[in-house]
Amino acid sequence: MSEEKGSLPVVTHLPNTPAITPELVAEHGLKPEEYDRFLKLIGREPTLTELGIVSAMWNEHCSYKSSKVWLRTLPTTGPRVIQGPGENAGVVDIGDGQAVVFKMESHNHPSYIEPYQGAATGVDGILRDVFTMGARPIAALNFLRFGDCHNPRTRRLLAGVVAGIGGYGNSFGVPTVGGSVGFHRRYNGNILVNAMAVGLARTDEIFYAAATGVGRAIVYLGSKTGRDGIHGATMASAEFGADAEEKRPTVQVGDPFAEKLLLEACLEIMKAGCVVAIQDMGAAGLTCSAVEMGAKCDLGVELNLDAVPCRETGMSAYEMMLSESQERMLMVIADGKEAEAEAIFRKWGLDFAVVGHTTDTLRFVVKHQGRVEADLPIKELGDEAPEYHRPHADPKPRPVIQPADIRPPGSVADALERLIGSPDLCSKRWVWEQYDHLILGNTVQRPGGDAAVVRVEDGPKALALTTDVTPRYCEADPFEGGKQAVAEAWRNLTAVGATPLAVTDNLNFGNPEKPEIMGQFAECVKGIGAACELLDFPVVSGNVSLYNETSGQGILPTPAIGGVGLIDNLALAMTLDFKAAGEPVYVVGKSVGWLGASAFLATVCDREEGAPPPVDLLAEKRNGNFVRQLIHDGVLTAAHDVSDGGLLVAVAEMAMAGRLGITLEAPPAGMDPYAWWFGEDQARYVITLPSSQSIEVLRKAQAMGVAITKIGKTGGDRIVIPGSDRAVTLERLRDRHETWLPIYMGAS
Amino acid sequence: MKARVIVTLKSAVLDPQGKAIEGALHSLGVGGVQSVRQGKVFDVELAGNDRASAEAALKDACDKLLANTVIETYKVEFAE
Amino acid sequence: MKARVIVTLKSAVLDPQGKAIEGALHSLGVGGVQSVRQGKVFDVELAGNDRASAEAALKDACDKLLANTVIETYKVEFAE
Amino acid sequence: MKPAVILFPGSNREQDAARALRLVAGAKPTVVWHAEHELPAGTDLVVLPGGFSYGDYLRCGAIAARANIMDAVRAHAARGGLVLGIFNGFQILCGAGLLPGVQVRNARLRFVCRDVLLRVERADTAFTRAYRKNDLVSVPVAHGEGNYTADETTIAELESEGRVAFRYARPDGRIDETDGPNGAINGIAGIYSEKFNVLGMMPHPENHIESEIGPTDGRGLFQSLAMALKAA
Ligand SMILES: Nc1ncnc2c1ncn2[C@@H]1O[C@H](COP(=O)(O)OP(=O)(O)O)[C@@H](O)[C@H]1O
Ligand SMILES: [Mg+2]
Repeated sequence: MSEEKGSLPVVTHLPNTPAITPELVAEHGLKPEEYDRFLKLIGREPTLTELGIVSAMWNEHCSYKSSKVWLRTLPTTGPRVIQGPGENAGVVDIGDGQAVVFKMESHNHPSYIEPYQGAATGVDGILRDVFTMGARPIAALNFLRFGDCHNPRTRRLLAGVVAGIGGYGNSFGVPTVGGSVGFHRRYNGNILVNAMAVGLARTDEIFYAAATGVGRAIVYLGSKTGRDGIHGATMASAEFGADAEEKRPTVQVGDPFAEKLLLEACLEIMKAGCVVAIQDMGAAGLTCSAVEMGAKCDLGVELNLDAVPCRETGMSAYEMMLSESQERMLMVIADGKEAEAEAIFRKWGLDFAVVGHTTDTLRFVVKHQGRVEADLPIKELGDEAPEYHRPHADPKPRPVIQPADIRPPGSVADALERLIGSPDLCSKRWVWEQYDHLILGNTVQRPGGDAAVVRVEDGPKALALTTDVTPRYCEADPFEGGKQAVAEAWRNLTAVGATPLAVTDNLNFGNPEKPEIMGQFAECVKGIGAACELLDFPVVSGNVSLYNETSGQGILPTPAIGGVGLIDNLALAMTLDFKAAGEPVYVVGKSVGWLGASAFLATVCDREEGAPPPVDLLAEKRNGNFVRQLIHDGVLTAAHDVSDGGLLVAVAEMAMAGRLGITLEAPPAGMDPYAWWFGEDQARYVITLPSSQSIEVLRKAQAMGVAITKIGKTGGDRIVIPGSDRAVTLERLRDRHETWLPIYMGAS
Repeated sequence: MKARVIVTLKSAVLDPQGKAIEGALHSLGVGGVQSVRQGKVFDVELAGNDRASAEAALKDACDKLLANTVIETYKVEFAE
Repeated sequence: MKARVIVTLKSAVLDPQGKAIEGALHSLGVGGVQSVRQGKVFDVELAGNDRASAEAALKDACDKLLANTVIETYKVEFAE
Repeated sequence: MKPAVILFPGSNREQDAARALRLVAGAKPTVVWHAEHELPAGTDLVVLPGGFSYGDYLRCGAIAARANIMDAVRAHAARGGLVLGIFNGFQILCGAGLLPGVQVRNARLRFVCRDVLLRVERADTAFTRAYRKNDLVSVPVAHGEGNYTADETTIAELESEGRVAFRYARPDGRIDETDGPNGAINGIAGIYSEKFNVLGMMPHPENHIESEIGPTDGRGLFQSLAMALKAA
């Protein structure tokens, strides 16, 4: 994979007890060939601490060894991109000297073992990634998937995860403004907890991990180090077996109070000009952060562990290097600024200790109690990490399902009620009411709409934020599913009037050592890349979570997409609720009535089959630009994208939100009513406008080659469906929509 | 029958509560406090008076609900 | 010296957490539980080994901070 | 008007409160660190903002209630100075003995963030003169421990002295005792001190002040303060 390095300085004598056995190597999650590679690199048997260090650096979580080849294919640049993947978070210019900083990260495995703390520390880590860059967090989102709702564990996991996300974010003081919750039996043994954080910074005050200057002090900041999460990073990359219980003591406890202090202290010392480089201690704590700091800019690092603030006694070098205690940072302080920086940290009641310095040796040296515990080539630890082009099997295409193949069990009205009250499509109010979504006073659109809208400082700019993916589609056709996830995020941003800027992703998959899983991964990434490319929607940060598998059963392929868009003037943002009676309602975009892999097919017909709707990216772009322009021209009164459940569900959501009904028109001639009402054709929006605007809007659509069809007129207190046995009152619909989750959770 | 269940964090687990309280006691000038760890107590009233079966029920309760055995340990005591 | 402070709600004060736990234990099928009340425990490490002055310090800690005497009572215990 | 907003470690709605004072009352609030012993000279309003001081780790507000600055706040209140405690600020005021009673876990044991309706119980105080008695105002709550309670004598005293400031109400104005956000006794959302110069409340008027963000019913409270302090 790479050429031999000829002239590395080799340290020949480091005392190593215990001796490194093949068992010990295996326990550290290193394959024999990976260990051999390491041996060759250092030219001698490693110490236990060194083995721990390399296992942390080379595991899937830190090294991206299975995914790197594919991630490299994603588009990551654009005129507004200040920092793409590779730093703690992506940075995008939003004008006026301001930048939005964001990233998404998974805490799937820890959350399954201990839902409250697992989710809380997930939020904890992602917030720290964002403020490490110099940004103040202004919003958080999450993407959650749980097992079948009949699975006995699901309720407890959901309750714990939601309480943990809220418990951390509410106390830290960031509004949690959006997310996604879904259920499927394929997540029974592996839930997904992906957390996203969004921050705001000045474009000329962004901070990076790369250290500069030889002989500068490396400072440890924040909470003390304990034995938390040792092997945490290894756990995140190992398939669950029956021994999951054994791994329990590695769970970490989050301390939102300490994190809040750390935020304020970090921003204060950044303002004071004390910081040369900064890196948070996340997975594999001190090891990863110190190595990255040096390796990024060709410096060596020497650490003196005697100075590390510890909360437990007798911690070994091995334990300190691998501890994942939270709320910690590593910094290189500007010359002559140590005292000022220390005073700020002490004021906030946080630990501050000089634990090492930069060197010109390109070695990563760790000393403890007068002994050298590790002496490794720093760049090779990162750069020479194994990289795999794992075998991947092409996914088998699924047949296209025709409406004639489907025999729905009830009427259109029945199906609507079923869908709107189903676990996946019901209101998630029970969840987001446990999150403080209003703190900071800038939440313009709260959870419940297409995308959250958060004002930037005192306005008039605002950011639109969403998380999306439709795992059923990815399972049925990973390439189209990957495209669709991006397209849906783009569409949700567009529907509130935002110009989509960039995405962060969280690629959740099963065991990459299986060719069919690797095939799903590769195809999803290709689909994401194709969509991001065409929609000018670059990927600026992200995370990969593999081995989401239990007893050989993998999760649905779930590449969650976090989308961020910009609204120049929030007076022009759009909402989805019907506003006034008597307004015409249109669907923008072409409908063929695609029922394969639809929510209707799964929920109403109990069939998870068929090819998913193809995504025509050109149509997506055309239709979205058309709708966004209408919003900016002030022509529309409501807009909503069409996704899960199709047209009728979209219309019902608009009617419920506006407490205003609709009388629908009959489906176009020759169209099957179920296909028309529940088909999930992509690139579509439902819009309303004052009838005086109709002619002009239709003319514009024609000029731009955008399909547009009138589907009804607002008014009344129910949804009147032509040819159906009955109308559906909004009251009944709302009751269905709002009560499933509270009842499921046993809440009064 | 009355029983008391005491649930405490395993010693290696971070106790943010205890840490904050420790700091507060110091700044209030309460003398001699070196460390504080916080836990929970449950005072439980049980039917019957068979100690053994009560103990079994409480163990069950701890494992299922009262303690988070991932990070906590528990102890069951009976009032004399 | 090690001491344990136990803070419990006064019996007249409503304990929604205890009630919820009671309900949850019933629905988990844990047998024989009639009532549950939840409290807090603080395990405190103290300097020196003069029991009397330690006790005084802890009483002070409780009155000043650890217990809200409007709704809670406390008890100090020493490990043997 | 010369407000001081107290900053405790773990406060997190101090900027929200400062913004409301700025935008609605036209004031320039000073942010005061909890470890200080004095309020800035001339301070005529002390605001204890929302948040999770010290993580709310022992009991909400308990540790912050013992901060240095609280002696100065107590002295200010004793002189008849105005004190407003919102959410964690209310909890701190109770913990410090400036207001009676205590907030315990919400009856449903979950954190709750949503808009609620408050009934304004009297409109003749420094905090509410811009409202009318029995107005229903929409403001959000966002808390996990807002279930206000006190012993019977205290509650009777609060009621007989007219010291309940706001109650959780239904759209028809009736008091929401069972369906309120947290289960507080008599639907109590906020209370006054004996001299009506200290107000503690759980909901967040400071988050409902700008029409571009949402409802603006919270403005009345800050307008009232501006009126009261101009008149003084
Ligand atoms: N876990 C969650 N946290 C916060 N908000 C959520 C969560 N789950 C769903 N929501 C909100 O509920 C609304 C509907 O979600 P969803 O159906 O996934 O929207 P869409 O189909 O438009 O992507 C969105 O506003 C979303 O932000
Ligand atoms: Mg949407």
